[in-house]
Amino acid sequence: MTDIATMPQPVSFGRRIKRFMADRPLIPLIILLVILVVILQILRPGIVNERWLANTAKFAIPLAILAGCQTMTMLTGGIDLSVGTVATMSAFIMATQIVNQDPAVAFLLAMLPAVLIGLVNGIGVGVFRVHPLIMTLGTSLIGTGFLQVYQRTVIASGAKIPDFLNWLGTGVTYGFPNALLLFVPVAVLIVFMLNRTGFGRLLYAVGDNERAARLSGVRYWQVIVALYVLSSLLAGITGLLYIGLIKAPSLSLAEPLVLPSVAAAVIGGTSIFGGRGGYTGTIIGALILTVLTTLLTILQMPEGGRRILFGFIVLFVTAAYLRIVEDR
Amino acid sequence: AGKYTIGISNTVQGNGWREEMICAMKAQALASGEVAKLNIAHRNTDAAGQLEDIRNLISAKVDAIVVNPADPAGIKAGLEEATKAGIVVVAVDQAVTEPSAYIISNNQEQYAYLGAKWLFQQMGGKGEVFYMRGAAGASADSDRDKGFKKALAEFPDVKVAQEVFTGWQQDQAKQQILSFLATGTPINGIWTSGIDNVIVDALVEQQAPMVPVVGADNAGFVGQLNTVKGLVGAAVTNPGSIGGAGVTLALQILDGKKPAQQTVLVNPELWENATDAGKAKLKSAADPSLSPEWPVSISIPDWTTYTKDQIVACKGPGE
Amino acid sequence: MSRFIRNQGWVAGLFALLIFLFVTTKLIQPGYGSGDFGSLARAVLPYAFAVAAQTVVVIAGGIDLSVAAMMALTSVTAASMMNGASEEYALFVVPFVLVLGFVLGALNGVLIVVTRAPDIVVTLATLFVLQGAALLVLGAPGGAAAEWLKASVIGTVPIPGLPDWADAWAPKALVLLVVCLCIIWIPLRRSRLGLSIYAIGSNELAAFRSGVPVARTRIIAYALSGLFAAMGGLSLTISTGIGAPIPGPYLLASVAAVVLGGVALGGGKGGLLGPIIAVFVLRLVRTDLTLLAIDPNVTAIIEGLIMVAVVMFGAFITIRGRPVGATP
Amino acid sequence: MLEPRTPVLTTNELPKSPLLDATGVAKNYGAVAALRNASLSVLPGEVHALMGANGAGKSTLVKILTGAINADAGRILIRGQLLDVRSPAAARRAGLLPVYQEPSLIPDLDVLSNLRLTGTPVEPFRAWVRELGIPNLDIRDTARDIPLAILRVLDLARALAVEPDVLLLDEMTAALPANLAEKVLEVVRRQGDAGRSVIFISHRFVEISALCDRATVLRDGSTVGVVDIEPGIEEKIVEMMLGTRIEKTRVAARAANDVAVVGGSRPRLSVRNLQLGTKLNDVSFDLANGEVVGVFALEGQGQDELFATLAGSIRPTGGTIDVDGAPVKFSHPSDAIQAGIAYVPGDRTEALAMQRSVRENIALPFSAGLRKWGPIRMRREQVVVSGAIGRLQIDTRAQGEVQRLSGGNQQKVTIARWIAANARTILCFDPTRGIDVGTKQEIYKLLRELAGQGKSVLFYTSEMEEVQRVCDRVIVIFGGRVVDTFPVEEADEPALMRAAYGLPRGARADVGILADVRPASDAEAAS
Ligand SMILES: Nc1ncnc2c1ncn2[C@@H]1O[C@H](COP(=O)(O)OP(=O)(O)OP(=O)(O)O)[C@@H](O)[C@H]1O
Ligand SMILES: Nc1ncnc2c1ncn2[C@@H]1O[C@H](COP(=O)(O)OP(=O)(O)OP(=O)(O)O)[C@@H](O)[C@H]1O
Ligand SMILES: [Mg+2]
Ligand SMILES: [Mg+2]
Repeated sequence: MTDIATMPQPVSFGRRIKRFMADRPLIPLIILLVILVVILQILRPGIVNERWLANTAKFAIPLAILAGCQTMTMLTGGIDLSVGTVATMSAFIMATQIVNQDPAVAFLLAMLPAVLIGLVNGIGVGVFRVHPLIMTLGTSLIGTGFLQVYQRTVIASGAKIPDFLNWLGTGVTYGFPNALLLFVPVAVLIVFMLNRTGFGRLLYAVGDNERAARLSGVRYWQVIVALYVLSSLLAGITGLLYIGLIKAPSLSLAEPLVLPSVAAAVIGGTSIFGGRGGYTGTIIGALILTVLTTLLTILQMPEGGRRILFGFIVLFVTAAYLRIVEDR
Repeated sequence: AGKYTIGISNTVQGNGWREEMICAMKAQALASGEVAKLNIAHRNTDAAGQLEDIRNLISAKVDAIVVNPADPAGIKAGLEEATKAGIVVVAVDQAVTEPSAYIISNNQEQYAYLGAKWLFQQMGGKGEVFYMRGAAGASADSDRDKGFKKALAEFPDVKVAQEVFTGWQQDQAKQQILSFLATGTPINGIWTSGIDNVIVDALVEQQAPMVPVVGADNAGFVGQLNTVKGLVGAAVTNPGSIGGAGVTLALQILDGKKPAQQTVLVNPELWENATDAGKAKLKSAADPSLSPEWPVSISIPDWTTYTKDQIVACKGPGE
Repeated sequence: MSRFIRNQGWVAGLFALLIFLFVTTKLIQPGYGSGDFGSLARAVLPYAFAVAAQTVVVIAGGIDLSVAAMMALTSVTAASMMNGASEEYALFVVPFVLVLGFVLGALNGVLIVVTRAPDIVVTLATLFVLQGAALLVLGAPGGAAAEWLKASVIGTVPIPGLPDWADAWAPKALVLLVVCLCIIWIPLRRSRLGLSIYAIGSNELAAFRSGVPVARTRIIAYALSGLFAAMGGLSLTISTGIGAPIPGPYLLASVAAVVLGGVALGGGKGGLLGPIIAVFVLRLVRTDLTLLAIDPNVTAIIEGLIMVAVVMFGAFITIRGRPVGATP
Repeated sequence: MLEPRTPVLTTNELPKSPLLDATGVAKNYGAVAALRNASLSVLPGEVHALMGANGAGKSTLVKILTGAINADAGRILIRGQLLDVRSPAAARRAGLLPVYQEPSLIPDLDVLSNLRLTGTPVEPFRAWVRELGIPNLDIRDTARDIPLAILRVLDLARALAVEPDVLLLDEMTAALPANLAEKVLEVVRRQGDAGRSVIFISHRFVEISALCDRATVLRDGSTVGVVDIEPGIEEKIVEMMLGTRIEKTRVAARAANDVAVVGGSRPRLSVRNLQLGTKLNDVSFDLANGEVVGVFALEGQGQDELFATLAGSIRPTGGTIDVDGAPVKFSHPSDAIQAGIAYVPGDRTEALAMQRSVRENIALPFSAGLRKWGPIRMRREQVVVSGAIGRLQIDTRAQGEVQRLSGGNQQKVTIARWIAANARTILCFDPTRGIDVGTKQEIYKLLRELAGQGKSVLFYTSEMEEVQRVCDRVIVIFGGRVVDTFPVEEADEPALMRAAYGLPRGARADVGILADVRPASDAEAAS
């Protein structure tokens, strides 16, 4: 019918670069990250060293995994606000149960609430069609409540951070943080899952057009339940990693990571309306946020000024990225 | 067994210090034998939310309200209404501007002054200090800032190398200290607003040179002061058990034993590990069985009567 | 009739729930009277404005993460301007702060339109910017409010022709709330602008093709959100007599009430009445929990459960009551 | 009804200066050139056809003329004045009113609010709606709850109500059943008589011949010619559109005994007394293996519900469905798919994940079941998907996201999915909606081929001649029941129409303008 021909037209160098970047949205994102690192190095010469890189990675990793939960749920048009509570719960339970339980038992006990919350989220969203934001907000309130009740029963027994988690969270081997041992497989798995598995395809399809997916034979609730359980499990594992890093079990341990995890996914190019995005961008997004936090920590200015600057940089990075990637 | 209903209002949830405060209130209410029921409003909110809680407590017709104010001035109206309704009002931890309220408070300004002064003396009166504050915009934080600045003014050769707000969050504090260490800026001391054990952890992990650290009497930090090699530091007491003292004060007033003045200040102590006397004190204070976030000073002499088991059990009357 | 049920059924159901809660309250505490109702109205005030702010943008298909920060900024601005100033000066402060909110809200809209970044990122960025600005205005809680302003929410309004006992149930705070919301909302709802706000939320492309000036409408929606948030900020200053630079728990509460109130996150549907009733429901639940002297840790669980249960129930009846052949 | 129209205007005469004159219009989307060099000149009082294959750029041109998108190049004059349409609002002010290919009412607003939003006067709108054959519209109904066909008509009425100088209709009739399409044509034609101009896009030659004065033909984004509509011009237009002559394919229905041979004696699908609330009453019919059964009905007679029920989308309230002789109960479309029954909905936005690629859309059913959640065999998928793309000749220049395909190509993707999945039974609901002549032939051929392989097809269409082109049998639905069944030889249009109006055999039905011109210009059949 119509011949399949593209237009052989002279294209300016600038447009070619732009198109190149638009096809590989990761590159502009990495460039933005590098710019931030360069600014940091200019402000504090010598800061960018091996040790700094390792520290940055240590903090970026838990954020990146939680942002992975957001990426996956956002692909389906959802969001998972319970990740902070789930991570905190598994961390707290691990630290308190390890005192007089076998490590394996403690681990299972720590992951139990994660599975339960994930299941409840999945059923609420997938079967009862509750908006994910409300559903996960609700379960995170409930989870926090349970955690506080639980906390009272274990005050007497104290808490301990298992050596393995300590090693995983803070250790560095040949300049590489040990946390990479956990993160690299997780990241590879998520990326592979999103791009090369049926389940990944369904996340995109369901988020883009649920009715179309349904007419193609997809059972929405199955996908959603599996998704939220997976998200919760990842959050639970992140909690264990995080307690190894912070080494202080508190009842609000991972809560401060929730908003940044959403931000990392969005900065990385995932649409909150579903159907569009990926995990590699999210990882860079998490790195950008972590570097930005460092940048602001070392700036000598009033706290108010720091926050204002943080806001503007986040806005600028996202807007610049969109400008580069959009082919309009 | 008791005859009074006591209402409690607190606006920070999930933080070890505040949890201990609530447990102290419950334990004291139980130990006193005078309280029939506690009515606790304990959540994360602001002054307006606390006003709501106080008014709800008034509706619930409690006999006394013990409140840890979100802000000294912001809940004045609510406290006034409570007094008008014949309810005894006691503010703990921080002062309030409502004149009819009784106050039993940790002296936040003195808290910061004491620790900072000791720190600057340890530093030999000169050098750079890393100043890790609490939550920007919180009134307790700004009170402590006054104390810190007062000490700073006494040591003209001490400079603030960097000032950060931890938001009283462990993870933020840790990321901040690591970032700061990575800059390689030399420092001679660290003052923290009670987020302390993660700081020592960071110094140890990074094998950074140990500098004097001042923190609070949290179980974790006290333990570190006793065990971490090369760590010189001091814990300034900031007992969460002040909550129990507040309940005691409220009961005294209900029983008609009014105190001489409206305000009772509990002055902080400083436990350091630079001297042998100090070391002994720290040893006896240490309590590894407590959650690292809990202050070890779980009781206040003359003000609280519960046992350790009671506060750890964290049960109020009727539970 | 069936159309009424379809369009207003949810709001009517919420209202029934509210009445049920009032009855429950009276049963729990037989002494619950007009004074306590006045307390409820005052507690509702800041939440209701926050929710109104959120509702406008959600209907327009966006979300505003900066409402709480906007409230903090406007609150500290008002408090610090009135600090030590004369009573009359407040007459100038109030409109000034309202205009400030309107302008800053419009700025949110402009940034969204210009950067083409998703609403959630832009308002997340402005959340930090406004928070920072609030800290620059007041480093710690402080400031003051004019006495006449404080008096404007205390007590009741004598309504001519009504007996005193009935007047007692018309607390000033409630009247103020109703007047402020109605002055803006009712004319808006009837205007072409109001329709345009619904239109861009419902289907932006179709709205554009129908000749709606999409960018301008979006900016106005955010400006209105800023205006409502400023009212919320003022109400904070008025009720506490100070300004606090740390944002209160109004962001998540506003989103939750919006959803409970039957406004679809995604836009185009719902009204203001539902979310406002939802705020009353949520506040009254808190009152009841306090009156019942429930363990505070359990209250978190109960609040979470109620939130999830109500929305689940709503979703459930919509699934059941869907006409044959309609969209799944 | 109306007399067949004799063209009053021809290119040679040019009695007046053009009302609308666009030249050199170009538009690129990244590497895709949607329009290269389009021109269009419309005289006052003229009904002007805009023709071209799927993806030729018709819709893009309409969008540019009405300010919905900005052109990269080109000049637009209206009444000789240079016009800079930067927004749909500006175009409205200039008297240009479009009805786009996709419905433009705001889904969550009721009809009245939609009118107020666009400043459309209500009374004229109501009058037009009645005129267009919808007597009992409730303007407080929310647009979302209104069926697609009616929405299209409302879109048109809304445009007519403001009395535009130039009305641009982009495939206005594609989604309409015969009775509504009929009314639209009447109204449009009177529009022309009243001195207003209409730009009319359609892939149906019958409509073009019945209605239009002249036609501008687009190919690959460029205008390749302007012709007067006169008897016998269709073949020339087709040649201009496609660049080649298309192969003659009169797809013949096979004899009934053939069907029996391929299909065996047991029907593939057997529906008995199917009941769905008030929408379906007692529907019974069989679909054999290797058979194409047509479904013919006017708007809203229950055909949508019938298809949705067979597809497992809605649960019937009564009756039985047997597949290969065994009773089935579908509670979800996946049950139907499991039984080998695939559904191609009429509304493509219901079938496609618009932001995903053509490939992912086609391969979607492969991942649906729980067992298929694992790794995807990419190479196998590639082969299957490109086979289906080739089979349907999908223009995949903009294959990154389906939403960037032209309407017709999107439609093809919805069918390609089930060709790739090799479904045994396909329920096609108006599959040629918005598809150009050339591709239509391909689809007819495809359906016949499928039947030849022993697959069965249930085929709803709003175009009567398609029935004769592809079906073995036709069932006619009226008021939620099957009122008649015709073997294809007897399914001539008067008979179908009569049955569709619920009239007994032999009575005379109102078949209007199309039936009148039909014998003269059975373009697609002839080409
Ligand atoms: N937003 C877009 N991005 C990329 N390409 C586009 C976009 N919109 C249209 N196109 C491309 O422009 C070309 C022309 O599309 P257009 O919709 O104008 O075709 P059409 O002639 O209306 O076809 P049909 O008859 O199928 O409706 C197609 O190849 C289409 O893929
Ligand atoms: N992942 C895939 N990629 C490409 N094509 C596929 C894929 N999965 C299935 N198909 C195609 O879809 C059609 C049906 O395949 P499918 O494996 O679902 O058949 P099946 O009857 O379920 O077989 P089995 O019982 O062996 O699983 C086949 O034509 C096959 O080529
Ligand atoms: Mg088109
Ligand atoms: Mg199979």
